[in-house]
Amino acid sequence: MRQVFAWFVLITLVAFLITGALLMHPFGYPPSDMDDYMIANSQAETANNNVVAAVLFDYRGLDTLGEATVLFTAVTGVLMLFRALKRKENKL
Amino acid sequence: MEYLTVHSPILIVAIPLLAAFIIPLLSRLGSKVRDTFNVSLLGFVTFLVAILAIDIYANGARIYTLGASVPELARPEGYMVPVRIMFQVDGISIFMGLTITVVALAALVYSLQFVKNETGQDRFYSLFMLLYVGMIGLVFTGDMFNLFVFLEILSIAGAGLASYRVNLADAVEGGFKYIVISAVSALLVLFAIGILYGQYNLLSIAALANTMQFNTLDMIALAMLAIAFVMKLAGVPLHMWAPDTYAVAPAGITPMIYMSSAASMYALYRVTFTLYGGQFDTMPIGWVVIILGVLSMFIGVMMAIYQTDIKRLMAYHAISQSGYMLLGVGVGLAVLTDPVALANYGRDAMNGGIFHIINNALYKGMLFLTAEAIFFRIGTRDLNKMGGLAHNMKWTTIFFIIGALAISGIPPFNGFASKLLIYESVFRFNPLLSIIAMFVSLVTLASFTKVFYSAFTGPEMPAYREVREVPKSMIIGMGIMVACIIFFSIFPGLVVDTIVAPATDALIDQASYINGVMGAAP
Amino acid sequence: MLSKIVRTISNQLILFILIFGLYIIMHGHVTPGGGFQGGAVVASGVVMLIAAFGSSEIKKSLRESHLSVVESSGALIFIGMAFAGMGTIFFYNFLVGTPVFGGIPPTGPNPGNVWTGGVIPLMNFGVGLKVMAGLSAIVLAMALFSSGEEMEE
Amino acid sequence: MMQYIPFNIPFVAAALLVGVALFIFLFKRNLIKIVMGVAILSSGVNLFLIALGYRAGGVAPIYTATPEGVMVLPVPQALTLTNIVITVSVIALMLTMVMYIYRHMGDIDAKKSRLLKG
Amino acid sequence: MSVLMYGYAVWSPIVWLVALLVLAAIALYVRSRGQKRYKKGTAQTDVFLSGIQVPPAEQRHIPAHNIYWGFFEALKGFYSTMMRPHTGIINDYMLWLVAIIALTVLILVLTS
Repeated sequence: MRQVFAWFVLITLVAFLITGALLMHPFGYPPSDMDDYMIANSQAETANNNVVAAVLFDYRGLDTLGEATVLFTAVTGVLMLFRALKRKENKL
Repeated sequence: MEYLTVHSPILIVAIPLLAAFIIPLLSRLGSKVRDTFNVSLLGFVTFLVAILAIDIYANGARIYTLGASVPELARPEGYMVPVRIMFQVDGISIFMGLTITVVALAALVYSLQFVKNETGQDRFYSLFMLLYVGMIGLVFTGDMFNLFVFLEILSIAGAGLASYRVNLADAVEGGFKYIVISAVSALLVLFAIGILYGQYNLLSIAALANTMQFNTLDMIALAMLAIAFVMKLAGVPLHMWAPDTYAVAPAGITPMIYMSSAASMYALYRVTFTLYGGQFDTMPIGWVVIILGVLSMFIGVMMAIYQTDIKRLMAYHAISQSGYMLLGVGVGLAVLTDPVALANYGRDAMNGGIFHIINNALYKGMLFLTAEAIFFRIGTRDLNKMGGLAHNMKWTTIFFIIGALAISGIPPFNGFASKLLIYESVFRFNPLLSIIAMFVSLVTLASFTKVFYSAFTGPEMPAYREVREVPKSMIIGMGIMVACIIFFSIFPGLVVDTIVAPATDALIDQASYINGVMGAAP
Repeated sequence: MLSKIVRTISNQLILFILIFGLYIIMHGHVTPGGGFQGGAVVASGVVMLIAAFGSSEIKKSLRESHLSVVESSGALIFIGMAFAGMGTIFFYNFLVGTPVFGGIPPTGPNPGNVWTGGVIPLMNFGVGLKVMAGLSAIVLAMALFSSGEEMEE
Repeated sequence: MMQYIPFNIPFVAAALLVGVALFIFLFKRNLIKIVMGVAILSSGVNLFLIALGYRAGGVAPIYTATPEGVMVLPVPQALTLTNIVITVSVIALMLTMVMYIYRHMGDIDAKKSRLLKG
Repeated sequence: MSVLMYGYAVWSPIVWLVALLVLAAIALYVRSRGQKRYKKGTAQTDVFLSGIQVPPAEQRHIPAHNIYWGFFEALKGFYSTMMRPHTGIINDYMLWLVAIIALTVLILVLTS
C-alpha cells in the first residue's frame, strides 16, 4: 500500500521535474543580464581578475559571510554535541 | 544616531553575528562576563530594532544595498537589473523582527539559569546568537539566494540546539529529524531558486516579481517554494517532525525554534504575495494555503488533547495555532485579485492572521517556558506523574493560567482579539471555516483545562513536597512575555493600527515593493 | 596508528600540502581557487595526519579548543574586513586604490598581479584560516569520539 | 565553438539525480543512507546550478592570461560553491547525530531506533 | 486606543473588564445573602463516599490519561486512524512532503 503510493507520487514529481528540465532555456545559451554586468565591470569596480572571487566577496559578499557562518555553526554544533557531559573538577 | 538609523538594517544582523564569533574567545574570561555581554548586546540590538521600526513606520520601507556606494543605490547607475545583495525592510519584515527580538530576549534571560550547571555553555550561547541571526536575516533580506543561506543558518543552529542534552536519546533523535527535514526543504527551495534564476537570470525578489511570466516552470518553482516553507512551519500533514523536536529541545530554545517556524511562515507569505502576486490569479494557491490551515487547526488540536506528554501537547497546540495564521492570511491571498472582497473582509482576515503571529509567539512561547520550568524542577514531562504543583510553584502557576486563557481565546486576553478578527472576516468568506475555527478554540480550552488540572491542582504529591519555585532569571524571562501579553490585551486597537496594519499593507501592496528597487513603474 | 612507512611519508608530505593550500588561499583573487578550496586542502592534510598517527597522538599536539580559537579569529578577520567598510557601507571594498592590495588591473586579459583586489585577499585569508580549522576540528572530534576519548569542555 | 547539446540533457540529469535522492528518502530506512540521500540531492542541485551557468564555447571567468572568447556566467559558480560548503556542514552535523543515535540505541534503522511517536 | 473596530465588530477590553467587575459585585452580593450554616473544620467538610472508606488525599488525584475518557472512547475509530500516519519514522515524513509537493504542482499547473 505504502509502496504503491510512494512510487506513484515519486514518478509524478520526477515527471514534472523532467518536463521542467525540457522546458528550460536551451543548454549553453542562458539569459545573462546580471552576469554580463559582473563580467564587464568586475575589474574596474573590485580590482581583481577573478570574476568568481569578485562575485563571492564583493557583489554577493553577504552570501559568503552567511556560508562561513554556516560552517562556523556546524563546527560549533559538532563540538557542542561532542562535549564532555560532566565538568572536570580542576576547571572549577 | 543618524548613522545608526541609516545602518541599522545591517547592524541588527551583523552585531549578533560578531558576538557569536567572539563568544568562544570571551568565555575564557568566565561565565559571568559572558552572560552580561550576551544580555547587554541583545538589549542593544533590541534598541536598534526599535530605532529601525520607528523610522520605517514614519518614512516607509528601507533598502540597504551591501557594497554599493550609497545604501539606496539598489541598481548600478544606468543598469536595469539589481546586481548586489540588498536588504529590503518593509512593514511585515519589521513586524517579524520585533516579534523575534522580544521572544529572543525573554528566552535568553530564561536560559541564563537553566543551563547554569551544564557544560558547553559558551557554544550554547554562540548557537543561540546564530539562530537569532538566521531568523532576523531571513525576514530582512530581499534576495532569494540570501534567503536560502539564512534558512540554512537557522536550521543548523536550531538542530544543534535542539539536541543539546545529548545524554537523552530522544533529544538526539528530535534534532536529527529536524535537520533532515530542514536540509531537504532548504535544498528544494534552492532548486526552485535555480529554476527562477535560469529563466530570468535574476536573484532579487523585487526584480523577479517585476519580470515574472507565470509559465509552467514558475508554477513548479512556486509549488516547491511554498510546500518547502510549509514543511518548515509544520503545517498538517507535514507537521509530524514538530512534536518530536519541540518536545526535546531545551527551554528557551523551544520558543526560538517556534519563532523560526514563524519566520518560515513569513517566507511563505513573501513568496506567495510579493514574488507571485500581481496580475497572477492567486485563488488556487490561496485555497491550498486555506486547506492546509484548516487541517492544521483541526488535526493539531485533536492530536493535542490526546497527548499525555506536556511538551508534545503544547507542540501540537503550536501547530494548531499556526493553522489560524494560515487561514487568516490564506483568505486574504485567495481574494487578493478581487478589490471589493479584499476591502470588504480580506484585509481584516489578514490583520487577524498577522496579529495572531505575535500573540501566539508571546503566549505559546511562555507556555513552553512554563512547561520547561516544570521539567526543570520535577524532571519529567509525563502529565500522569504530575499533580499538586500549584502548592510550591506559585509564579509558574499564575503564568500558566494567563497563557492558557490567552491561547484559548478567553476575553479580555489578546488571543481573543486576533481570533475575533479571524472569525468575523472568515465568516463572510466562508461560514464553515469560521465555525471550524471556533470549535478548535473550544477544544484548545478543554485540553489546557486537562493540563491545568493534572499538573497544578489536586493535593500535594508526596514526591514533590520539597519542589521549590524556579530561579529568578527564569521567572523574569517568563515575566517579560507576560507583560507583553497584558499590554497587548489591554490595547489591541493600538497594536493593530500601529504595527499590524502596516504589515498587511506591505504584503498587499506589491507595486511599492517592486518600485523600491526597480524605480517607479514607466 | 598506521605502519612506519605511512607515518614517515605523511610526515614529509604535510609540508607540501600546507604550502599548496596556502598558495591557493593567497592567490584566490588572480587564479582559480580561494579561501574555501585552500582551507579544504590544508584540512585534508590534517585528516591524513589523523589517519596516519591516530587521533590520540594528534590530540597531544592539536586540541579542539585551540582549533576553535583559530576558527573564531578567522571568522573575525572576515567580518572585520566587512565592518571596516562601514565608513561607507557594509562590505564596501575600501582598499581599492590604497597601497595595500590596491592595484587596479588593466581591463581585459592580463598576466595578473597579486597586489590587487582590495579586501578580497584578506577576506580569502580569513576564510582560509576558518575553513582549515573548522574542518580539522570536525574530523578530529569525530575521530576522538569514535575512539572513545573524553573531550574537554 | 562547441556544438549544441540536444534535449537539455544536463538539466534532465539533474532532475534524475533529485529523483534518486527522493527515492532514497522514501524507501531506505538506514539513517546513513538518508544522509547519503541528502548528499545526492545536493549534488543534483549543484549540477543544475552549474549547468545553468554554462555558455556554449565559454572560458573560465578569470582574466589572468585567459584565452579570448565569451566567458561562462560567474554567479552560478559562486552559488554552487556556497551550496557545497553548506552541504558539508549539514552532513557533518547529521553524522554526529547518527553517531549519538547509534551509541544510545545500538541501531541506525529508522524504525528500530525511534522513541518519539504518536 | 484600546478599542478594536473594523467591519461590523467592535471589541473593547476596558468595557469588558468593567462589565466583569459589575457582574462580580452582583454575584458577591447574592452570595452574601446565603445561609451561614456552613462551617469549616467540622464534619460538614468531610468527603462522604456512600459509607466506603475514603482513600488518603494523595490517591484522590486523577491522572491525565483518565481525563476525558468518554470523549476518547467515543472517538476511538477517529484516533486509531489519526495514529496510523503518526509513525515516528523519518521516511514517512518525507513521503508526505513529496506527496504534497506533487499534488500542489498538479493543482497549479492544471489551473494556470
